[in-house]
Amino acid sequence: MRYIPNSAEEREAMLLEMGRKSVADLFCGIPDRLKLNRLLDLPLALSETETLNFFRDLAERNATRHTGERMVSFLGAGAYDHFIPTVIDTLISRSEFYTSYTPYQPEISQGTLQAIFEFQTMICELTGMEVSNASLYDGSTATAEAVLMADRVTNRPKVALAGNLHPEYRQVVDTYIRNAGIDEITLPFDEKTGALKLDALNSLDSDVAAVVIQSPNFFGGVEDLRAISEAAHRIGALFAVVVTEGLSLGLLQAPGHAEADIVCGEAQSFGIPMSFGGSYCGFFATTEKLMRQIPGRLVGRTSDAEGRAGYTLTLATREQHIRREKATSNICTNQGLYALMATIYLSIMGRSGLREVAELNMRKAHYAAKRIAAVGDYRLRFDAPFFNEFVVSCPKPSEVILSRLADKKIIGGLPLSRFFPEMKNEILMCVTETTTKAEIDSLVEALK
Amino acid sequence: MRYIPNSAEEREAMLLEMGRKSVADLFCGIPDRLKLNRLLDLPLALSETETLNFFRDLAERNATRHTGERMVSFLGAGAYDHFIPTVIDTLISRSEFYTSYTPYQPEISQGTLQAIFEFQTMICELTGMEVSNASLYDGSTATAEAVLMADRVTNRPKVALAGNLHPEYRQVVDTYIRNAGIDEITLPFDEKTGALKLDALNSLDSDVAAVVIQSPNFFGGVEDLRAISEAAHRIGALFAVVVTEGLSLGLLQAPGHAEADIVCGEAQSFGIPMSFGGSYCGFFATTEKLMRQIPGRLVGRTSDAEGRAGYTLTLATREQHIRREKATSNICTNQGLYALMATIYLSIMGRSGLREVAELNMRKAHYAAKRIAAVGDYRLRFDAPFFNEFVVSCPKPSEVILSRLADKKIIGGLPLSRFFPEMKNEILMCVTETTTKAEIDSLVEALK
Amino acid sequence: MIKKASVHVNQNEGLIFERSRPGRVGYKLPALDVEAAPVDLLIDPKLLRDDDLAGLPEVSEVDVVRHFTRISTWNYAVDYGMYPLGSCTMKYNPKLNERVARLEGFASSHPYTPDHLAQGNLELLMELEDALAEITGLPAVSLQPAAGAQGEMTGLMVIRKCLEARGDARKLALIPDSAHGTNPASAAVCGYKVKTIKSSANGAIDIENLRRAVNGDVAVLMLTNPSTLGMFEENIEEVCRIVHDAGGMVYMDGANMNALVGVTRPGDMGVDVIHLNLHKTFSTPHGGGGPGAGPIAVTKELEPFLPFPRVVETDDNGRRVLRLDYDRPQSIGRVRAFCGNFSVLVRALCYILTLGPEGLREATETAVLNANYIAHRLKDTYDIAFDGQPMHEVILNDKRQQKFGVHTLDIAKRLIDYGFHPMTIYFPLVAPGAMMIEPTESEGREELDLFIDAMKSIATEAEQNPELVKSAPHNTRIGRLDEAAAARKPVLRWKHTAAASSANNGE
Amino acid sequence: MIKKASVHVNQNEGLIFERSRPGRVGYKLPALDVEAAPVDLLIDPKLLRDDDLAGLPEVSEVDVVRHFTRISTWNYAVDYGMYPLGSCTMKYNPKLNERVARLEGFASSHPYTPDHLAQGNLELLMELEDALAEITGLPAVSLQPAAGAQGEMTGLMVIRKCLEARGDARKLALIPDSAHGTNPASAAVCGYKVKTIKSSANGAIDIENLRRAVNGDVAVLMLTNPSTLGMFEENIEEVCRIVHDAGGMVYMDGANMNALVGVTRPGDMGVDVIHLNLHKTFSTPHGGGGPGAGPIAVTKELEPFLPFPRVVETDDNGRRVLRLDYDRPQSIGRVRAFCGNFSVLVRALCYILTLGPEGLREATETAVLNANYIAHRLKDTYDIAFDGQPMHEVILNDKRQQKFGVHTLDIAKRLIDYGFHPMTIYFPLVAPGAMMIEPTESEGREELDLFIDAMKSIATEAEQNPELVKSAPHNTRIGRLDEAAAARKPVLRWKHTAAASSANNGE
Ligand SMILES: Cc1ncc(COP(=O)(O)O)c(C=O)c1O
Ligand SMILES: Cc1ncc(COP(=O)(O)O)c(C=O)c1O
Repeated sequence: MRYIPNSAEEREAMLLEMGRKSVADLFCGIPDRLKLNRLLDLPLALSETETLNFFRDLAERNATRHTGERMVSFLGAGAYDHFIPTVIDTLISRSEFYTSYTPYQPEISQGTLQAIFEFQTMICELTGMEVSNASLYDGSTATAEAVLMADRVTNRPKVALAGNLHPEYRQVVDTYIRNAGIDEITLPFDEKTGALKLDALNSLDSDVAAVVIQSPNFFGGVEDLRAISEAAHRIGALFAVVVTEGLSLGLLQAPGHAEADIVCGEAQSFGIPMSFGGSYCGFFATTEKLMRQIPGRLVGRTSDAEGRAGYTLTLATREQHIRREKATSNICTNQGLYALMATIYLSIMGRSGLREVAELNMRKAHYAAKRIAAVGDYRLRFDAPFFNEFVVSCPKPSEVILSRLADKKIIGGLPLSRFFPEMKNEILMCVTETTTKAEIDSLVEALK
Repeated sequence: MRYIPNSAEEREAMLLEMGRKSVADLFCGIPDRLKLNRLLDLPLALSETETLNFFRDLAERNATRHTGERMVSFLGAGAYDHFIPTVIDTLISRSEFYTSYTPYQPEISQGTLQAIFEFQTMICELTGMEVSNASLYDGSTATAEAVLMADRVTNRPKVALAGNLHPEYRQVVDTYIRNAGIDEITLPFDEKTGALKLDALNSLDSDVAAVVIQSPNFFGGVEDLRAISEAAHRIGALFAVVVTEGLSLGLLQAPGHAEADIVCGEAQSFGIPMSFGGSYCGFFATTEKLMRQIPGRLVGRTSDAEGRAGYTLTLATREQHIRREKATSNICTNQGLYALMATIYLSIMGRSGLREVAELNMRKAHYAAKRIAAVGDYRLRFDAPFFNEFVVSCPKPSEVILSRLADKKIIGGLPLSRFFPEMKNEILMCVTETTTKAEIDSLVEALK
Repeated sequence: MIKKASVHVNQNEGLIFERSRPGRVGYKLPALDVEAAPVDLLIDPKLLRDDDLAGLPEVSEVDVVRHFTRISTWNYAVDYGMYPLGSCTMKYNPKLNERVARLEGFASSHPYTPDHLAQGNLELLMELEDALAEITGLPAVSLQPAAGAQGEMTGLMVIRKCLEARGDARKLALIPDSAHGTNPASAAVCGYKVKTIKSSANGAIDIENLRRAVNGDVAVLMLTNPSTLGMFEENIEEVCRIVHDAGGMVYMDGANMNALVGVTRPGDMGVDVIHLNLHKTFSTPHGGGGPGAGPIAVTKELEPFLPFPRVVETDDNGRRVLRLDYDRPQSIGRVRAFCGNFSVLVRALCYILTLGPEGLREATETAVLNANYIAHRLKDTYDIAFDGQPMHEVILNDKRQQKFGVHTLDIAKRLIDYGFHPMTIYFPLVAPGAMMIEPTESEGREELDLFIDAMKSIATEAEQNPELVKSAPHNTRIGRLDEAAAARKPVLRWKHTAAASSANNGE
Repeated sequence: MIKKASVHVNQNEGLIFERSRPGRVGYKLPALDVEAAPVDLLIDPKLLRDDDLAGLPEVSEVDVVRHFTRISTWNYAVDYGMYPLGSCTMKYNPKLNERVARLEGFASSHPYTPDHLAQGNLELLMELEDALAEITGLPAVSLQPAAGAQGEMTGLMVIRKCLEARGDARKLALIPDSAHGTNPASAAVCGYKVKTIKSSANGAIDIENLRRAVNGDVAVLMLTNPSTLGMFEENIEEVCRIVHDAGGMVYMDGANMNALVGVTRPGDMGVDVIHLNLHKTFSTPHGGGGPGAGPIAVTKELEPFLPFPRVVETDDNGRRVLRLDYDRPQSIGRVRAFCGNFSVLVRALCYILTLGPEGLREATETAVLNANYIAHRLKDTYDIAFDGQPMHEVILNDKRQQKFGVHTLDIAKRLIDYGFHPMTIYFPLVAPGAMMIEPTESEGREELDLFIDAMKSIATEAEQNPELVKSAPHNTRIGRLDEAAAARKPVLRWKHTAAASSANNGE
């Protein structure tokens, strides 16, 4: 087996030196009746070429721009098709990054540590917050962690969740808090704008630990963070903002500048491939005041005896390996390498690139929305300001429309009936900088 | 421009510090009338995505197994479709290897130097020779260098070249020696075997500097090295063996063991992609006696003042940067990174793998030859023993057959009429370990 | 005598922010091909950023490549050498896995691609589920959990939901004192009260203790097998019986499955749920902290409670078509968005298909052999923490070295000078001064010998020159860091100050 | 004060052969799917190997990955930092080029693919030829030559063939004493006798010398522009005129084109042939010694003599189809098999399309600016070898440092401790103790400043502590090597001996 250096011959020699007769000896701790005594019923080892071909064939059975049916897609809804600079893959492919462990030994892990410190800084900059952790699994679990943290911080029994929060994020929150004794309140959204109803917020009680909202919301609409923030703070609740489309932060107000207490979400838009939904990279930022309640790892700056600066994991007393059941989270392995991807992306794009790409998204999405709304019986379902996603109401059930588009090699978007049964004619569409005008125009043609 | 760190602003500041008004100042050495004074007439800069798509489109217009018409190919003739272990690309993609220069400063180039030393060793092992250089451009130029070296060593006016040497190699030799005052003799091959006629060798005079032959020869046939060697040495000529299919050395006699004086050729089969003919990697090996006449770079082992072993470029007095017009060759930049690829390949395959893959080639090729020869009016043109290539005589002109095969998504091989006008019905076919039985069988079907 | 390493010149590098210069750019985007509507006409300016992103760097592509290449060289890596972190299974990460995971058809595939246009992905998920079911001997697998800890949480929730369905959710999770910290932490997320049970002298589950602890309140026993001490729970069947008899369930932390794959199966032992760390046992890279994947395998009884969606086979006019099934009324719900850490799952399946049943067994056997070889060769130099037959890892301690004032931490740091990454230290907590060494099957004998030599040499140094060891490492670009200061006055992000910009440039 | 670098632990590693152990394997091939005919029935055993390949290693994939990863860390690289080798143009190698060159449709394409099935490749070649023609101002381009030296040889052969066609091949190649060694060596391959012409005091071509040297025997003048001293040949037009008037031709070594692209064109100067080093000016990687590519661009008159095949456009019923044309009766012939270093050509075109005309000019300007900045900042510390306006590189010498016994070689070696690769030294030969510094456009000001600081600091050290400089480098895994011993008793390959197997393990 090519991944195992020691040959059968060498293994024999080692056993001999150890005074053991056979390798079976070493498994003497396992009762015989538990031994499998047969080979696993799995396919026999493939050659390298066969393995590669096996996966090539599978990959070719997926429709993307360049594989399978070769389709143009207008899907978004928490996973976005953005330009990914080539250098990201080049750099994360350095084995110093991807074949190393969590940086528990700082003297030979400064590469990873410094990169995380940079990630934390960038997340703070983007969100307008003071403290960021080193990543969480994804945007949905980051949201669940936000709720759990709010509960710890405030000790209040309820949490108010936006009705236009990504439905899968909501499902994850449901799962995570089910056994935590927290009650959920769903904040309704306005039928016309798709944005949260501010008056519903004003009727919340002071037993609410947090008001958790998403902006741009699941329908693509930009929420009025400042107004919601005030409403939340008025009742002493934490204000938590979820961001599923990180690129929107290239243009939209930093939630921290609207006094958010927690800003969390998904960093996939920052150079991470869509990969059928994972691996992605959850981020989580908060205030200095709440720093010690943050879930997950933190990297801090310090120095050695000679005064040379260095980075190290810190405030570990929040974590499970020290605090066990009292930890701020059970997370251990996080999404380190993908936080690095986001860090590289944000370095490459930087101050001007992030704005430029955000503008491309917004302008192209608005062009598309305008053109679609001008077609026959199609219209935009909501009229809130939006970034790169919008909901189209179709003259027929969305499945009918989508399958018609599919015939023209277009994946038209997400049928909202999947999550909102009443929206049976509605499609959530996303347009990014990777969508060309020609593609938008052909979508418009196909809709006609 | 993203590859240029200094921004316009910084450039201004630097000019200021230098007391220069503008960058144009620095070009004052160029007479104004020679200045272009317009932009080059080239396409405006593309974005990263556009560039990638441009090349993707081009690449998709080439027929390979996975692109374009998606064709199975039986082409060989100096470029071979072999299995390439994934780790090769992983390792040569380390920027320490590919973004470094020729290792003139050994203290910070030991990685490159040690790898070349390993390459030299492996080439010696494979060829059965004592000294190998660090690579030449490709097999054809290595062959030309062999002729030039033989001329230097023997001071004789003629060189005898096998008539079944790769025709493009022969063309390159023609070009290289055209101005060197060397006369060429073509050694005829046997009409029946395709191998060299030994009696023709026996009639050579002692004004011949070298007998240069290829094995397996261009028709795939294995030559009787020992017999040719004796004939060459009898007249005091050097015996030079060219190898275009390196994998054959996994099974076939090492030319050095048949007293070859020079063994050179192409290392493409050792893990180097076909890439439309380049970059490849020429190799060149000889005896210790002739060491100081070898063209190209050599790496040797030595040590530092504290006795630590290290590697360095050596015997540089043969080379152009020292000896100028008296150098053993004009080569400077060689194929370093591709020599590294070959070194990694030979490490991965190693002793047993090289033999195993060679056997796969030979057995599959023989299976294919047997099956094809059993079809109607097809037959094997030559009856010499062969490795993985053979010549098929078709019942019709090769273009007719090949275009029929092309309709079935098969590139059937090389029409020999291209180089040997008399062989108008002949196709040179190659079968490697990457060709499956099913593919061979479908070729056989398609020939019917 | 340090054989494995030397010192060599190494680039300094500040933070990426310190490379920032106004006007530098690292990207080139396509030109806008639709109308250039002014942004503030598209959206109310009060919803826009007010800070112009001034905190993000302005750097060229060259800056970025140099920056990350340089800092990468400060890391140790599996591709450099042995990385003997116990419990972490730092095995070789095959390059073929990396290539396969990057295939366009996977990497560019949107998670909401309609099922019939994503059959390749679904097929892959199903193949991997089947393989893991066979390996664990437990019939139903969920690939959703993003890492081991999430696997634990998910598995416990599945148990809890099942117990609720039986009519009694119960309150307690029993967890041995030797368990990994994620075990109690995950139990807590699940709403269980944690009750710690003391291990026996050799680190195994103490059957008598267990009997006393088990009662009608106990929902689950979480155990690790081999235990975190690296030894097989000989009484595993009885342990399961005791818990089951009392109406509870057994959760197995599968972090140590590298000792068992192909040799014995948790399902056959009586375990109800196990999580696997694909980033340990199944060779997917640790990535400097993730991502991993922590699939769980469960009994038939527990299957209905697994998170949704599940991949299911359907028949479309005789053609097998896979789809994602969201309609799972008994499910615990969703534990993350979309379908798990798909890119990790691709790699794990690639590993399994590459090794095949024989290779998987060979890996297990070699991993156990390598650990035992180290134990054998070091037992005269260091104390072995627990009696018994080690499996894939062995725990030494610093008892003999303490008398020279040298502790586990010092030995670990000194290993760095010898060219090794240290072993896991001070875990498990039940083994004072633990040095937990897991070589995995990826080490050849010569690397093991170098490690053994290094450990022996350090033991000698501890005796003859303890200061050398206590002040290690000496050959790294920075020495031991003041971690207390880091926690006391946390600096968790960069801010532009004069001080910051000159730091870490080696000045 | 060394700011740019520190020392850090670094892995030792022997030769791959020393890792070899019987029975280790690093590959897995598909099973034989045809009959397993015994090899010695397929072929006469006397034609088979008799040594069982015993000299090749037996190693696992892990061994191979560790081995090459470790030794890679002993190299300096452009991705680490400034690599100021004069004449080598060590610019940044864009990662996009690397990706594009690996696209399956290029990488897996056989050179004998019928033209109509390889239109993508042919299109690419034609686009690149067109771009290089525009850049050089010379209408016809051959992409065949594998590197600069082969470009020289090819270009000279083209000239010779043309002169022969004119009826007079002539005998002499005039080459300035400042020329790169490949120039005379290539002329020699071409059958020309080399006549060296002495440069003027500032390193330019001495017009009077030239006039005297030029006569009816002179086939070609080979010059480099900017000269190897980094300065533009101000009299280039006159030089060309003198040579042309005498019936000769002018060959320009284009190694220094990074100073000119987009600013001035050799074709406009009167040059007949130029080669370009794509691995210099056009950003393709040097690869630790190659591969490169050395296309030549020539005048209309010379076009018929270019090597075959040539890419030509044909019309297939109104559809543009490209094909390779082998029927070139006046051609010098073939200079290598197949179509050039195609994978390098892909990268070069990618670079040109990425930069566009403005980017190319910006690169040139910045390269020249950076070199001048260095010259300006170091001129008070080191002697500048020649008067005049430097372009993309500047040559210093060790005149001032010699009085402390410190020489160019010492300064170069000491730069290594400062975290830099040395500059080119002792070239060109006309500049005694030359230190030739070419920063390229890829360096930002802060890296230039670090370099300048390092050079100044070394100058101070040379004065105050010359021994430190003369014994440098101190921070590398090995010190200066005994190169004389290497040449005296050459060891050019590994042989299995007891001595060999323990060496280079740091012992
Ligand atoms: C025994 C044990 N259990 C659980 C875990 C947690 O797994 P993960 O880090 O994947 O969440 C670990 C990993 O560190 C472990 O070693
Ligand atoms: C001035 C000059 N001419 C010619 C060459 C030779 O080019 P190559 O190494 O590509 O053969 C070089 C490169 O070293 C050079 O610097």
